[in-house]
Amino acid sequence: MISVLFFAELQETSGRDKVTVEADGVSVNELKSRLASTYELPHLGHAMIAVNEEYSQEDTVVNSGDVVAFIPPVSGG
Amino acid sequence: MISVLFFAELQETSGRDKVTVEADGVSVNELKSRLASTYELPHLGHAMIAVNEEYSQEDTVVNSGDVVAFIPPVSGG
Amino acid sequence: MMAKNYWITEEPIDPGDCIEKVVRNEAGAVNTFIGTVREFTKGKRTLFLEYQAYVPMAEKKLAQIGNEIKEKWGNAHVAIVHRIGRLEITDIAVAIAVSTPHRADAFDASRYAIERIKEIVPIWKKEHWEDGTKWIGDQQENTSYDTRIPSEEEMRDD
Amino acid sequence: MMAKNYWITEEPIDPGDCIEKVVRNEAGAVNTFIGTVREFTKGKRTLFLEYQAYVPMAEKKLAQIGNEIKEKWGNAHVAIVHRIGRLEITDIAVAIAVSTPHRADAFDASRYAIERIKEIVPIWKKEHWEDGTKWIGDQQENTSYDTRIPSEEEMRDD
Repeated sequence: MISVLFFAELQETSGRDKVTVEADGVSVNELKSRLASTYELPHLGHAMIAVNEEYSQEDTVVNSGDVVAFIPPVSGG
Repeated sequence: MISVLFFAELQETSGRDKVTVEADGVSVNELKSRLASTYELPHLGHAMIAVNEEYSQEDTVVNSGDVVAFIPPVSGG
Repeated sequence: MMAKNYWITEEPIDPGDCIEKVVRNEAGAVNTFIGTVREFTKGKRTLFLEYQAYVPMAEKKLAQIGNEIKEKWGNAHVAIVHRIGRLEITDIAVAIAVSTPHRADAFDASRYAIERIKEIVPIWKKEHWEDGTKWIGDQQENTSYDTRIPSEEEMRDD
Repeated sequence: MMAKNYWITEEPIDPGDCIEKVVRNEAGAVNTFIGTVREFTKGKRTLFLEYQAYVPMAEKKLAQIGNEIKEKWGNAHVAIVHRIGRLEITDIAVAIAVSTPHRADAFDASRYAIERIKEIVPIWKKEHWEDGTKWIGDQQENTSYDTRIPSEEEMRDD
């Protein structure tokens, strides 16, 4: 089971801050495609991805127990 | 009567923070020469001069009632 | 006051908390940058802001910025705090303090810190105006995600 | 807290006093520069410092610097305080706060302020070391006036 976190407008659009996905050994990119259709998140493609609190590449493989966060363009400061 | 203020090492060397000079209509430069010999202040030449709290030129004429301050190179901050 | 030098808070920020953490015998200079909530941006009035963070990762990224500064400027101490939640006009959103032996480095490192925060730290700002709200999408405030109906232009901007 | 924005004090400085004076609705950025007493300068240990000012003129010159900043950067608010008397290691000697709508100006104006203070404000620093004391003669700390016996080199430096 992979935990997935949404923030900012992704959180508002999906209506969720956290979802779980039954998957193991999938690429971040696959996971993204699956979530984009499930939750109707047209902006998901603009988000960066963090795996276990570190920025990752689209081809990173995530396993059960990992925490994947979708990071829309940041606007702190 | 002109009031003259000394600061920092000028104050320590002269042993005075303020002196008065009986003069009227003298240039700052004349005043400086007179004070340099009276109080043995070899560094007076390096000081800038303020008349009534504004930086002045050496040829500025000062009158009775004016306050002349000798400003050694500053080192605040 | 928090024991750590890089933290996210829901409470009002006292810049003095950051300053105290970096003042030390070897430092002669402390530069502090404070970002506050501005009422007008490009002529549009902000009512208030809402900040959200991915807290544990944001604190890690703030610490990473501190480490980058130490690599670049050597003898620097850094403390950074960012507030989240609802912030009113003039409230402090972020405070950075950098101490160095000499002043040029303190200025440069502090500037570096705020630019890096706007690039890599997972914190988001939602503008609340009289006529709507918007999650701001990048530091230039050119891109944004309208939470109501995006205009065609905005969609192209994405 | 003083009512004025430019002042000399004999009391410990709280940078928050300067910051509060410049925070306002139109500003999104506040840069604060704090100068503290450093223990070592070029390998020599300072025990403590003594600052002296020509107080009324110093306050006027600080205000002049604030006006110069407003001319150069437009929408800027400035507050500056300088402490005099005996200061221990890590004590704050000077605090500057500048608020502007955008951050680049706040950094530049704050930097300008500290450089100008070192040029034009009648304040002097006396170093107290283990082996003597010296009124420091300029901001580069190259020139100084030994209160004991000046070396030949020091006299040439004058």
